[in-house]
Amino acid sequence: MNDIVRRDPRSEWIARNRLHPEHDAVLARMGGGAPAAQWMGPNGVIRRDPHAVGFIGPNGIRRIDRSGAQSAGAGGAARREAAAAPARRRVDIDTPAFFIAVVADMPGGRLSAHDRDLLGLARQLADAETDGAVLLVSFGDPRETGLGEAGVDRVLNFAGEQFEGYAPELRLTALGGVERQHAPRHWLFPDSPLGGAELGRRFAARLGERPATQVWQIADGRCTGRGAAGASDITRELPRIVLALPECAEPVADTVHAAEAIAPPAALPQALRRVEDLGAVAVDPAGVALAEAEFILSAGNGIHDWDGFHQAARVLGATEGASRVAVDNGFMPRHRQVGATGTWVTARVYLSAGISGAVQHLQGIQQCDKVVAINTDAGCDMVKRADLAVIADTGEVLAALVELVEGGRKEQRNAA
Amino acid sequence: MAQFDALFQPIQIGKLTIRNRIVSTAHAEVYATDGGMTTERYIKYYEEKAKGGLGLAICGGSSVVAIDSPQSWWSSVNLSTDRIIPHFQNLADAMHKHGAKIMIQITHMGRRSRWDGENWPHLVSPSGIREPVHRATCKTIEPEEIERIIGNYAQAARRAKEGGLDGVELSAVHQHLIDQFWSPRVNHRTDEWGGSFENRMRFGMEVLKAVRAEVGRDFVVGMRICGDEFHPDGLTHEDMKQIAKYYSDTGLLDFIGVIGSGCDTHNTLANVIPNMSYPPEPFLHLAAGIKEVVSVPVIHAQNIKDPNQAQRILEGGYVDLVGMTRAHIADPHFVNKIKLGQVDQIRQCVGANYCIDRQYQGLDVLCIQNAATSREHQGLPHIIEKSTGPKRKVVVVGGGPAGMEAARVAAERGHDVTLFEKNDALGGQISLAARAPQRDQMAGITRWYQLELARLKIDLRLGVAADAATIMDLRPDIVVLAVGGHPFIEQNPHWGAEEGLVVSSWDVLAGKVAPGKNVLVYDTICEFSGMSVADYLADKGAKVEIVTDDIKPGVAIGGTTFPTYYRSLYPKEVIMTGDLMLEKVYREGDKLVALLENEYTGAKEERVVDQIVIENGVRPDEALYYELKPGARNKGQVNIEELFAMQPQSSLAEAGEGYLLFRIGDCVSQHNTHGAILDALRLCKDF
Amino acid sequence: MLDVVLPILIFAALALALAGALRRIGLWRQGRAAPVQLLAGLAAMPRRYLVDLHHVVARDKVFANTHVATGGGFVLAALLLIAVHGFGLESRVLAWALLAATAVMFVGALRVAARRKDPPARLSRGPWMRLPKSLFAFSVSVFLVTLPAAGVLPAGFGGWALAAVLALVVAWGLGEMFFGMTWGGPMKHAFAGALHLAFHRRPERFGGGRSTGLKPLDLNDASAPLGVGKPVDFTWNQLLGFDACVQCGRCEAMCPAFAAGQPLNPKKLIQDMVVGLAGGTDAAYAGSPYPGMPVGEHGGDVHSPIVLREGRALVDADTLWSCTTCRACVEECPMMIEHVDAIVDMRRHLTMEHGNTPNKGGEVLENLAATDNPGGFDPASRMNWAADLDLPLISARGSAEVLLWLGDGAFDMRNQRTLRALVKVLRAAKVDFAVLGNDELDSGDVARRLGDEATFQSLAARNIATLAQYRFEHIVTCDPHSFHVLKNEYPALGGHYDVSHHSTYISQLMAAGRLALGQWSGGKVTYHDPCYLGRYNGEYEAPRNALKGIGIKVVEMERSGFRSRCCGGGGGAPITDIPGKQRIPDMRMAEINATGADIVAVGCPQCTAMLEGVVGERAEVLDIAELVAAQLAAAPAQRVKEEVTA
Amino acid sequence: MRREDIKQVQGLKVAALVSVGRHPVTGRPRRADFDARAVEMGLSLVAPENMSLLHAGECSPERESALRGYLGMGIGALDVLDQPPEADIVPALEARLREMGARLVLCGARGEMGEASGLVPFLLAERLGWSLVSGLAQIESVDGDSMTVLQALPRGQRRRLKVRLPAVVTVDAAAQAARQSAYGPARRGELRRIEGEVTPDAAARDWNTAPAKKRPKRLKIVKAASARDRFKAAAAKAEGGGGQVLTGLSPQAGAEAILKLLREEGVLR
Repeated sequence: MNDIVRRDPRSEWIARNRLHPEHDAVLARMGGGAPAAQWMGPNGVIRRDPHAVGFIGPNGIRRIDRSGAQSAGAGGAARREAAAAPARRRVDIDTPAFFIAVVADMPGGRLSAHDRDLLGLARQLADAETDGAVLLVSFGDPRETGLGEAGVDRVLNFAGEQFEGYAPELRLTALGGVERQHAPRHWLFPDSPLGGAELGRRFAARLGERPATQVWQIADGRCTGRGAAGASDITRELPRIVLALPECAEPVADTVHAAEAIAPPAALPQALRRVEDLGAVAVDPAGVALAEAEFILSAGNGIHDWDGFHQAARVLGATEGASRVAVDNGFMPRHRQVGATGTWVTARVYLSAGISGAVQHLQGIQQCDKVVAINTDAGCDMVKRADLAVIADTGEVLAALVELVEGGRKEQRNAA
Repeated sequence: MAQFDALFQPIQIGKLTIRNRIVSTAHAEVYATDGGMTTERYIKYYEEKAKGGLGLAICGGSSVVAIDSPQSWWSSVNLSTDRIIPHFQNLADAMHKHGAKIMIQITHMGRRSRWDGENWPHLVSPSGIREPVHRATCKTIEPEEIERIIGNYAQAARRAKEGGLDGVELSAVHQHLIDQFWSPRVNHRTDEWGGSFENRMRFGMEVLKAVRAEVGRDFVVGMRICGDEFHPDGLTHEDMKQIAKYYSDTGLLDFIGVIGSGCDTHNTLANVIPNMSYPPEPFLHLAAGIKEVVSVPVIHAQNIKDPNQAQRILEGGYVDLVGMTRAHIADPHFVNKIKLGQVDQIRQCVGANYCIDRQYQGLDVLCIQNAATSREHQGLPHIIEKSTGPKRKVVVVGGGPAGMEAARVAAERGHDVTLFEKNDALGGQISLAARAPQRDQMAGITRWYQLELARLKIDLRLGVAADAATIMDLRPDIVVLAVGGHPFIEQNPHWGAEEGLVVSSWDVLAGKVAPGKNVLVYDTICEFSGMSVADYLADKGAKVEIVTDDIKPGVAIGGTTFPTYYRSLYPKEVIMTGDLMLEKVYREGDKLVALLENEYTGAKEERVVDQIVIENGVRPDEALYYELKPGARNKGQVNIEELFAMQPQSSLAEAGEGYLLFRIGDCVSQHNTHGAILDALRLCKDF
Repeated sequence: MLDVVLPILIFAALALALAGALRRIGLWRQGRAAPVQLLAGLAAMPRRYLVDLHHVVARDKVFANTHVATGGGFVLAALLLIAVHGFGLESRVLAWALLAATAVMFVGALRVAARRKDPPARLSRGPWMRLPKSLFAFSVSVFLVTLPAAGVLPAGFGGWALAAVLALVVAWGLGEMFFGMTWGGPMKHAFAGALHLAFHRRPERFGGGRSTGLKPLDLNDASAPLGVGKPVDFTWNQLLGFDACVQCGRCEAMCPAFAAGQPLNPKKLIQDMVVGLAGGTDAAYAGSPYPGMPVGEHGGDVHSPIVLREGRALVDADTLWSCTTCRACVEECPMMIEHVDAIVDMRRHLTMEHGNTPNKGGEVLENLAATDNPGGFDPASRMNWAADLDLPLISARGSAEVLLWLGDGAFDMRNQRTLRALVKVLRAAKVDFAVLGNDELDSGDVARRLGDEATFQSLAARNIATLAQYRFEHIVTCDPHSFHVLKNEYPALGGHYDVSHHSTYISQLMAAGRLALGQWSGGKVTYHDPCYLGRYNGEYEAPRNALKGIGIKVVEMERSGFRSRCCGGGGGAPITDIPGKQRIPDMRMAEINATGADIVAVGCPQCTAMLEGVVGERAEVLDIAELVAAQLAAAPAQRVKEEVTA
Repeated sequence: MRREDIKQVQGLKVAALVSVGRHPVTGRPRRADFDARAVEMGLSLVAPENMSLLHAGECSPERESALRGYLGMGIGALDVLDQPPEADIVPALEARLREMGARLVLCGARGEMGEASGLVPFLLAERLGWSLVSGLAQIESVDGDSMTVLQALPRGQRRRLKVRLPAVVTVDAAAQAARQSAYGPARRGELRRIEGEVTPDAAARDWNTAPAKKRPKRLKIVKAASARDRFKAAAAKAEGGGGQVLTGLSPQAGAEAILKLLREEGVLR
């Protein structure tokens, strides 16, 4: 780079003198500072650039001073801060008086919505007295970055392969260790088929504590849970172990916590392993209900090769979905329609192929964790919504995906 | 379980049983004539919904109880006189005959009106604070007036009851008088009618008590409230929960209707009738929040248009009844079509808000896509009967709204229909409109036609630009031309359309021309297309200024739609400039220069840009018409007396060889979507 | 020589026939006891044969005459033969009469032979193919041996060689006709058939009567079998009835399931029951098989299960579940065999003992037990459809002239249109009617057809108890299934009502001038007879009269009236859903379309559902009530509200 | 899968714990759905003779007909441990199971009446010291001292487990639906009443039980304090914001990026 500064003193002079007839034109030419909003054109007609009116003021807000007394230079250093989210209140608990333990499901290493509700509940219990702390107990490889925002003061993670998959007995032993070391005031488990329901009941049976199950409300030291297969509400004293339903409380929203890691108990007794996990079994994705499918490949107007689409769904093991247009045009059956006017979906990954993203459609995929878009139009709403968007021909990308996956599988087979 | 079982669960409101959960909620129809009476048009409009299976209609949005709340601006119903009673009897009979229930919204609008008409009243409000949307000034109401108006409410309710209606809904929403008292934003009183919660509630409570005392326990009395005013100094959701509970706990109320958002600024008003830019049921959470705290049934409307959506909402237990008001304007047979298993045949509201935007201009409520709505009294049918006359060969040219409707209606009549469209897809200008950001729902109009035309098995020829020979090959009995037109950018030769200096909004929206980086949009029409093309360009990253010679860009767009354009355009820093005429465009290097002249001063100024887009309306394409005209038995003439009277064209009945020729929609002269569809329906319903 | 040989032959044949008869009777008596009036039955038998049976046979005029000639000739010839040649009564008159009888029989045999030359598919072959020859043998040989007795030829004519030949031929004839009658052979039908008529399980059917209600099981008798699991579980007269089958295949020709290619052929089923009663396999069966199932793989005996859970026995469960209980076979059977009773008896065993009702069967039965309707709907929502009609509840009034029985169609959106139309008609005629509302339960029809007698009786008992609380003159319903059950099956459980199908009631209202009706100006209309209205209850005229009343001239289908073809919706068939080559409603719609009708008028929710389920071009399906309601002269707007609060 | 296809396991003694259910629409007593599925799963392993049914609770006539629903599945007898409604049934069940010598106990995941907490199988397994697995879809094979099972995971997924016997397993809606209950066997089957020790359930004495309050699923949580933000949160359409947009890539490169995400999320199997 040439760091010798070139100067044009005349222009600088004109630029300083806003009464000079060429003032704006020079400013426009110079390009530096604020662009000129108006100047005299070559034919003697005023030229205006209305986009150039005003400048960013010291508060990060656009400011117009038609007197010209203030201009961009003054606020040049100002940053746009208005857009920043309101800061959460930081809460640190240095020496916890007691713990409320939450054993989260953490599917894929991240907090589920259910987990967050539970942490919200734990927060209520912990904050009821001074210096109560929320202790998150998790297993396996953690990938969650927002534990502090979710209301966690301390994290106790049992890492290691042995805790992955289905290892209830080992996890139970681990929880026993935590119980001995920290003796939490309450243990909260998500009453969910992802694991909390089973682990919580096992743990309660192990400790000999009568837990409250299917709990959806805790207030004034009492809790209410569903009984009789959802037909009744049972209200009782809050026990030590609680298995709570989704939406038992609102997730933490106003504060941020330390989420400080603490070491797991050093030595755990040997667990008796009577159950062995032999791994996942392939299921037919077409047999999985759209509303509960984990992985959806959804087709829209941008799909022209329907055989290719179906093949991609097959190869990827994804459940098929569709936009309204694809359904109306007769390419997909009505029960495959995703959106507010079709089925609301909750997939962990929603791969939309050639869907521009009508507002109803976007509404219906609100609860999906990761949205991937393949579309030729980078400006469409689906791309704006997506966590990952590939701007390319939908059919070609799907074909390439199929090739990659099948190629990979072949390699695996050859290697085996 | 049946797919839509939640919709068809009857519900008890007070002593009244409603046959299903679908309600047409109160809206201003602008049909009450003869000083606010529910006359023929009004009744037929509602009767069609009852025939169509609707459970409950609450008619008469903002129907007034007193003469100092003007009725004439929106032709709303006037309950301030006993003269209304026999009219109500007619209305009630028409609804009850088909098993539907009918109630009316009654209100005093306080400051939310205009004073410069009718009786030139001095508008009243709790603290005399001006209302922005209607630019209305008002006086501070006196206790004597309060007492008088409470009495007016009670008398109005009595008239509704004597007229055989099933109930009344007190409007405490949209900043009418009751909620003017509620809201600390406009109630600054220090007497017993303001200040504390109880005091602010007092007026509404006294009205409720007086009404209940007048009509007794068996007549339904409900109240419509908002869920959150969305004003910093207004009532919040928590406030509204408290208010709802307060009134519900009296046991005097039979139901509560909840609408999200306040209404006394242009921007909040747009929330009340959310157009196509909003997500489905955007304010359901507010209604559900109210339902949590009250013990009476809760009704909620706002962007609920689809049976699946309605089923999901009701099944989820968020509210007890769903308002599907615009859905019924688009298709009053909505409910029956669900029952008949014809969900795909429902003409679904797309949220264009043509209806409500007309209402805010004091015009009668019409539907952008259903020309029969509110023309029932003139004999325009919602269900097209099969013809008992001869089966004809009908050729329709042009697959825009006029052509699609013509083909649909002719096919429903049982004729043999061929439809030519030169593009590869149906829709015409609707397809262009749907390309703009937030306007994609417009395509729903076309989608319905697509499904209908497929169901009716018409002979659809896409990608075929029909000429006289192709048409004649089919030996048609009737030829309907609906070929539309082209963008009128050649009007001023100095614009340089021929030299390619300017492009049309169609070119841009259709994607024929890539968006420039710095674009000037010149819009003489000031409706959707100009704003849409500006929004489209800005969305693609262009720096855009939209200039008009009219007062301001988008000035002809209605009250619930321009705010959503503004919400989209301002963040993209689109500049809106009024009062400048585009004189001339010329090239300067690789730039284009637009020479603009101020309408009022003649002062000239220029813009240096790299693309100039012109929106100057549509010029009809007439070539094919003039080619076919000489051979036509009727010489292409439409008998406008018959047409306007919704009568059959007498040329249809006249014997003779050869074909009849008609043209409709923009290929005659520029109308809009509704105009095109109306042309087609009124002409073709008698084929 | 013949005078010696003939009596020996005759009496030997008679003796053998008698022995055979005793054996056969023994086989039948393996079945369970049945309340039968033996002597009265025997006394009534000739009339049943000559009148009732002939009435059915006479639907085929040509064959009826053939049968009169052959059968009548034979019976006369046989009696005279015994007299003339057996006892040697020397009477020219008798001999001439015998000659005449054999001649008549010969003429009949010629016709039989002609029919057997290229027999239609429905006729069984095998031994039946030799029957004309046997008839010839008998008639010709007896004719010849009688010539001397008649004095036409001298005695001893032709010498011993001819006599020997004649004797052999006579033996053949006698063997087939006498011996075969009881030991099994085509002529078995004469013997078993005659006794079947005498001891028929539904004697009400004779003399123009009608008996179609299923007979209840006695569930209080813990020792009684629940339906029929083995052939011995049939009553003895049912077993006898199976033996009466002539394998004419008229049932097969009428059976909708057979035509649709489902694995059912009523004729084969009856023959399988015969195999079951006598023991053996079906290898000898020489008629059309169950579609898609080869012959020869099934067999059994009287004490073995008819249907096995695994493997093959006498019949497969699918065969039994293919039946729509449309009674077309029963209606058509010249021997008046009760196929449907047998099928339901066997289904009862499958459902109540095996718990094996196919497809949705289990679910439907469970729903009926838990919610009193087959769809599992909330019983409190039965009246939801009529929320805007303010129907009077009989519980609020105690009595009404007409009790409107809604049926489970009240839960079905399509049928709700029919019900609304019916209500409109009743109101227009100012009929004093009321409904049970949510107190109405499913009639039990489908449970009973699916073999769940326990659920049926539970529903029936509770309905009867409810009905007993109120006073009404008639029950009117638009559901022929409910109609049948209420009218014909509740009496056995103590419920006796005057029940009308709505078409009957509407036609009565029309006749009484209580309806102001416009005249039909729409398209061509045909009418589809519901099985449970037509064949089960003999109501063919009222629906047609109702249509005539609004100016509709019904274009009849080829199969209509008592020969109407089932829509496929009866007997729980849509629930058990046994696959075939095509769907029964599609076949029926093809017949409807063949008339060129724009509209098919129906009178049954099942038929409506089945016919509307046909994909592709089809006539519009409208219930009679809908057609009539549409012609009601516009009534002045009535204020419904007052009626409610009253 | 047809039940005939499964090989019967010789010599295995199976017990199923059954309870009186409640029809979700009418509330009438019935065989409980999950329990009936558990029985069905048992019948896929052993002949009805080797299957024991065990119920702990009251045996009123109404409840009896519901319990007979299990007998209608073709099992000759059902043992009823007579226990009053306020009893803790676990000790009685534990004692009975020890007596019976069953190696596999099948339970519905939870009952349809009372607390229905689904704890009983866990308490039994803990007290007996047996293996426990929940949410079984199918038992694939039993081999000596262990069995291979498919466990149902959310979203229709399945996992294969090897479980040491003796074991207590729970069964829910993922398992094969129960066969039809037939009237004859239900009527003939024997309900054997067994008197046993009664342990009162003291903890449950202070509970309040009420009909379930309807709880609509959460819509959106709009926390924003400012009116403008509440407005925006309601009216704005869903947008993620901050997603990665890949332009100008080859289809292969695009596919690779997608594949990477699919692998990270673990949805590709």
